[in-house]
Amino acid sequence: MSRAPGGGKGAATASALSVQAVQPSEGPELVQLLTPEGERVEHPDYSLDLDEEAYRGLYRDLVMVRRIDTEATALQRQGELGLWASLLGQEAAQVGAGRSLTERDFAFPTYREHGVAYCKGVDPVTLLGLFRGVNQGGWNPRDKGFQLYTIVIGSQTLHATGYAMGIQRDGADGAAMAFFGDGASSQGDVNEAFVWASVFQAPIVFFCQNNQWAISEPLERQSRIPLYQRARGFGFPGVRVDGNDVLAVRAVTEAALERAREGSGPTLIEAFTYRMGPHTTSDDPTRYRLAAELETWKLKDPIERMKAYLSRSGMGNGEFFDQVDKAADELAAHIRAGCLALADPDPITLFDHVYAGGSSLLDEEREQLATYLASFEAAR
Amino acid sequence: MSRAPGGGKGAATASALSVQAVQPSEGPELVQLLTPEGERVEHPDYSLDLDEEAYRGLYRDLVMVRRIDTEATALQRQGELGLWASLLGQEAAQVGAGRSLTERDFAFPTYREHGVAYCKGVDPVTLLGLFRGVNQGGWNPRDKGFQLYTIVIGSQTLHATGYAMGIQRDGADGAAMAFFGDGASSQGDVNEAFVWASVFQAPIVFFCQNNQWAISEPLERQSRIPLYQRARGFGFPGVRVDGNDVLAVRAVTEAALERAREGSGPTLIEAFTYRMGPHTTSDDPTRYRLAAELETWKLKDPIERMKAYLSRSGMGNGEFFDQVDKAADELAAHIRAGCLALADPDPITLFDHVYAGGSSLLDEEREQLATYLASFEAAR
Amino acid sequence: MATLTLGKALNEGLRKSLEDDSKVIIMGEDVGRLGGVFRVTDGLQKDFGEDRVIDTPLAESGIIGTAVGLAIRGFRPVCEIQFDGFVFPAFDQIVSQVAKMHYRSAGHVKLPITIRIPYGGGIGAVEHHSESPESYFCHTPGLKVVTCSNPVDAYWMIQQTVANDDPVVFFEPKRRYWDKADVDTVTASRELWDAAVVRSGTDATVITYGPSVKTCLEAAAAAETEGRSLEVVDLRALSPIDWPTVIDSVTKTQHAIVVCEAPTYASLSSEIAARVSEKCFFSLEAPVFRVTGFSTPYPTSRIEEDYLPDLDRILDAVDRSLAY
Amino acid sequence: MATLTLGKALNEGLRKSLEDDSKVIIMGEDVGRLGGVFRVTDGLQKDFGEDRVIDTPLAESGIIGTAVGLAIRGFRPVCEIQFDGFVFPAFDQIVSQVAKMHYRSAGHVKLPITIRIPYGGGIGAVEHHSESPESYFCHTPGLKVVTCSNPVDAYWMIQQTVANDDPVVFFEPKRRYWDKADVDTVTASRELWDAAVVRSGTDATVITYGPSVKTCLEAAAAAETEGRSLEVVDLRALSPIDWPTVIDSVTKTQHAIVVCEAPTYASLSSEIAARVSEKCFFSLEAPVFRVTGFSTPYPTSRIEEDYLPDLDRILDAVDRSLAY
Ligand SMILES: Cc1ncc(C[n+]2csc(CCOP(=O)(O)OP(=O)(O)O)c2C)c(N)n1
Ligand SMILES: Cc1ncc(C[n+]2csc(CCOP(=O)(O)OP(=O)(O)O)c2C)c(N)n1
Ligand SMILES: [Mg+2]
Ligand SMILES: [Mg+2]
Repeated sequence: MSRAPGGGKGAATASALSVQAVQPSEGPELVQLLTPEGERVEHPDYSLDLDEEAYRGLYRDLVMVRRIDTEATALQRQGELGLWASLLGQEAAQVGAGRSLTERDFAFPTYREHGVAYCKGVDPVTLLGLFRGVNQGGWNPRDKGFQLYTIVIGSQTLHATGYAMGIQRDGADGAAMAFFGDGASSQGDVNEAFVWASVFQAPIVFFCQNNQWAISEPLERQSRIPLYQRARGFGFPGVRVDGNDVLAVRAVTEAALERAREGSGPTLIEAFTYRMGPHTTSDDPTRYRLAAELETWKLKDPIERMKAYLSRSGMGNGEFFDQVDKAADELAAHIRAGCLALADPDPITLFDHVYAGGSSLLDEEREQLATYLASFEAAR
Repeated sequence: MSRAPGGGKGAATASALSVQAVQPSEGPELVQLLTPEGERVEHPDYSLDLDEEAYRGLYRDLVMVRRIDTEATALQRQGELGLWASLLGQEAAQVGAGRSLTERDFAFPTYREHGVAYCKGVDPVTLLGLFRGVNQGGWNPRDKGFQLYTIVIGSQTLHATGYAMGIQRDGADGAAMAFFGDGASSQGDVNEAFVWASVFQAPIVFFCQNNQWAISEPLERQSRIPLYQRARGFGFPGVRVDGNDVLAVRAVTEAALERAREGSGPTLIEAFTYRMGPHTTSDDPTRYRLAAELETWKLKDPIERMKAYLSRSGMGNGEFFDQVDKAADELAAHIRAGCLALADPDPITLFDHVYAGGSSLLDEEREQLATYLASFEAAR
Repeated sequence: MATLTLGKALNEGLRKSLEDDSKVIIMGEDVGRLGGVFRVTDGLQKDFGEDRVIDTPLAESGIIGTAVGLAIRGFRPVCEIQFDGFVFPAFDQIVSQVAKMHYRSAGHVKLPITIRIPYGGGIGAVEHHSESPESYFCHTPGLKVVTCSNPVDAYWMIQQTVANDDPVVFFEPKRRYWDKADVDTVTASRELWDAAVVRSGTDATVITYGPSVKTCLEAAAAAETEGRSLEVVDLRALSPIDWPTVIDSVTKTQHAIVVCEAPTYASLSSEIAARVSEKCFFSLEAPVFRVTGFSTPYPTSRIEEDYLPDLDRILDAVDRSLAY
Repeated sequence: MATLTLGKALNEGLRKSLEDDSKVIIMGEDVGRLGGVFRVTDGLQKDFGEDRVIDTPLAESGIIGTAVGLAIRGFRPVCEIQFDGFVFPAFDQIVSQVAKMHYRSAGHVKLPITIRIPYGGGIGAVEHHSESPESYFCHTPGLKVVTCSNPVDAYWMIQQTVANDDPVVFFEPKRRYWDKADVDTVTASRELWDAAVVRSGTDATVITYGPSVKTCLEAAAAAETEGRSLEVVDLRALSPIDWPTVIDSVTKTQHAIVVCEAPTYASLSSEIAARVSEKCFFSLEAPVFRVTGFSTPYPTSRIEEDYLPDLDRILDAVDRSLAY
């Protein structure tokens, strides 16, 4: 019942247990179709062939999405929003993914997917309700194929997986897409979603925007190896794409969605990008990261490279760019006006929609609050 | 704000997103040092060189551990235990792992690690307390370097990881070892433990006994690929060892422990084995698996192959085997007598040890129950 | 009319739900081939296929989280949590997602999810297999919580729950799975949200639910031999509670005893005591007494009978109440 | 004596704990470099190093689960949960492991773990950032639960908690982080488990804790101008509660109102109402009234003021109690 007597020692050759210690933020495996300088390049595995209008459309999307973000940030500073989670720098990742989704597909966002929301047809004004504090997200997810923002890190990846299992059971054509961040990759739920998706070969694409930071924590606090490699531990492919290259993101995401719809199961896409702004308007990134890092990433700006590409290739000229800017100005005006018009809800509505079928307990409390509020009215 | 107009399609070459669809229960990657026929074989990466006494010791351990199991099963059938979770078939995995652990190391078991408990010096009688229902595991984990049985699937893997982080912080030499099953690999906690262990390079060995079943669910419900491969998604090595080969298990586990103690981080070991019995004495495996499967695995019995090895190599003879059987008989008698002597606790002790520092609430309730119980005494 | 055990009544009820609505699916650990560790889903995978009766990977958060997605897609998932003590890995999904989705979405997203949980002690089990976690769910706005105490309710309540558009946690009194009764499978006896006066009486009201109902009925029978007339209310719905039935009874008897297995502190039994104390302030002749599990983790099985409310402890509380 | 905000008092208290005992470690999301989203751990990593103030991966179950292991190894982990609504992924580890380990091990394994949770509303935040989940933990045997309401208590209670050998959930009233007071850093004012009568009065007792204490004190001041004398009890310890202090007060005033932000149903406020109703059965002139959050998920920030107990709702309850 105690330790075995004598005995030698087990031994392994050095190689058997060694793992390549890869820096999680580097590696040549990055899929790119457009260099930071706006030069179109080929990739052995992925290609994208769009018509001119579509390329221009992507540029337009990027600009519009950034404008939504800028305007919302301004509105927050002016006290019109309680909070804003900026997507600055992640426009290409979101537009590339968002434009890959079709009406058959259903996206499950975090709190930062304003660009995907835009692509899915959610009016940015509706989006602001949550950040202004007048609702928790005012759109109908089923109408838009776009679930409400999920704030609890990682939860939505399981919802997306379940939805994908539903598509399978309906014998339908389509796929689910789960958005999440680098930080989220550590959550149990995300890994359970990987297990489920793999076991059921569910039609789902896991789209991880690795923006290098989870609030103040760098990627090294979540993983020692590139995140896309997580997938291979669960038996499905992972791919890392340049998240600031809208063309590459679109090519990779469309391929993964197609694969999912065909019944070949999940894919993990790691869109390698950078959170240019603070985590949210409440955050102060100067406490934890160097300005130099930001400068490096400015050189990889997703909009600039697309603009350079359009200019070089002759698909876009000054007039076009001006048109887009003008459209963005109009969108900004729309957002501002719409935001200011978002009225505070009537207090008594706080009881609405707790249950689909109502509840005697709530009826009683609603009654109490109504009487109480009325007593003030009466006192006036 | 709606779908981009026109546009072509992203495409990936077939190879880019394909993953080798490996049957989770097969593969040539199995580390083996002893064939089912008891023939000693070489492995390029792992070797084991013990003295004769140690080989005999391992055989003895296997026999003793099986006898613990047989006796406990019998005691359960006779109503002396409420439940028993049999390890039948998993003796080599547990003895191989258990004998690799030194006093510096700390093991975190599930409810089935009776063999590891034995190696760690826990009296089997103490072990029975939980299954008899007189306590929840009567030993002192710190004395034994062996944590109490953990029933909630997967939880202990995080405890082990935290313990390993503690070893690091103490600057001590030693490692933690987390035991878990194939089913447990799906739990969020287990995957979070992988994240933590990898990020902190904690000195831990994850020892997964893949016994092919999680109650009635075959491995295919948990994974599409061999479980040891899960590790590579988290950036540390995984290895699959023949779990019915005590020598291979010991070699692999010692190597992994050594690696951990040296500061090279975690290893996942998948001990490929088979649960020969029911999940627990409450289970009826005939409802979900074929008898033929069991027959196949009987041919790989961990004790028989070790016996054959000792016989062939001349390290063991009839006399030795008889001695071992006699020792096992003695152990069985000890267990039986000890079990029957395990008295029911005094009801009032149900309030003991809820808190280290006591609680006014409990004092009140204890008082109430004492008075109440005394009223029956008085009434007699 | 059929004679069924409580477990079999659940099984038949689930079968009916699967037949009635093709969107109903069952998911959980070992619910398929094995038919569940308590056989509540026995035979259902065989008859409705692997797509509708799904053996899931071993992770409770995954079970509930994917059920949310399936519900968004239009399914009505019935999730089994194998034992009470294993619901906690799913707690986040239940509390922050299942309970809040309808509210968050201003009614756009309904989650008609049933979460079945065998609960309570008395079966001689090891740790985590005998708990009564209902209060956690009752305290969570957005959830509804029900429990059955007999085969008739089991048969009907499970169907009513599955057909309900809100997420409902359905607690099954595991030590009563083997209790038998005649079940009218044609007409439901009452609405899901109604409490039942399962025994009429005049001296005191015993308010209880789930596995304790039987114990309370036995206590009432014993009390009768001592000339005491106890009224027993089986709550059935734990959130929301059918207060009128409870309050009417206590107003009549002027004495109330709450009986359940869960620890007292900050629990559903606290709520019942608080509410009855408030609503029956002028009629109560004695404080509301609670006979519950103690404020300890569920103890080892060899002393669980001392932990669980039993006949004697209930009668003792009745005595104290009437003597107050 | 130093003038400190509540947040800074916690920070200083934690610093003291780290200094006093080398086994104390702090762990959580963003607690290191950033110093926590509320800066409660500001500067601690800089001074005590990355091994003692640990930025963890983003997973709450992992934080608590590894803390259990560290505690088994002899450490005293202080875990931060970033916001109330994010404690649920760790619920299983807390309820089934942290709370039960000492019991399971018959006292062999102590887990001196502190779980810090900023809680409550009123800061205009988005979903999951304003909840009051204390009842879940109070209902869990094996845990102790405390909360501070002012800088003095913050400074002392956090140190007493960290030094305590049992696992304690320490709730921090986040909207009071910026409240200031003079803190005597030499002598602790009272024991961790004692309630405090923070205002003496004769007409009714207001029982409250955490963020609501300030509101209740304001209500008491307002009541005074109307000639009503309210006694305010700050519970501080939520599990177990210092009942003698509560009951003495109610016995004296004969009226009790419980105030907190959490929903009423099956909660700590239910327990207080139930217990006070029982123990003060003959002295109470009116039922115990509860002024709490409603039975809905925490609403959007633009109407949170209508959800939270405020001065008027408290005074209204006092009126109803006195008029009963
Ligand atoms: C379960 C949970 N824990 C903590 C938080 C607080 N929190 C909000 S965002 C965030 C970091 C998320 O990082 P990442 O996943 O990389 O996404 P990103 O914000 O970078 O888009 C944290 C810790 C949360 N929302 N949910
Ligand atoms: C969280 C949790 N869920 C469910 C269970 C019930 N349960 C006990 S053992 C078991 C199967 C475990 O399978 P595996 O991990 O392969 O270990 P094995 O029993 O085969 O040793 C299940 C589902 C549990 N103990 N804990
Ligand atoms: Mg990030
Ligand atoms: Mg197994």
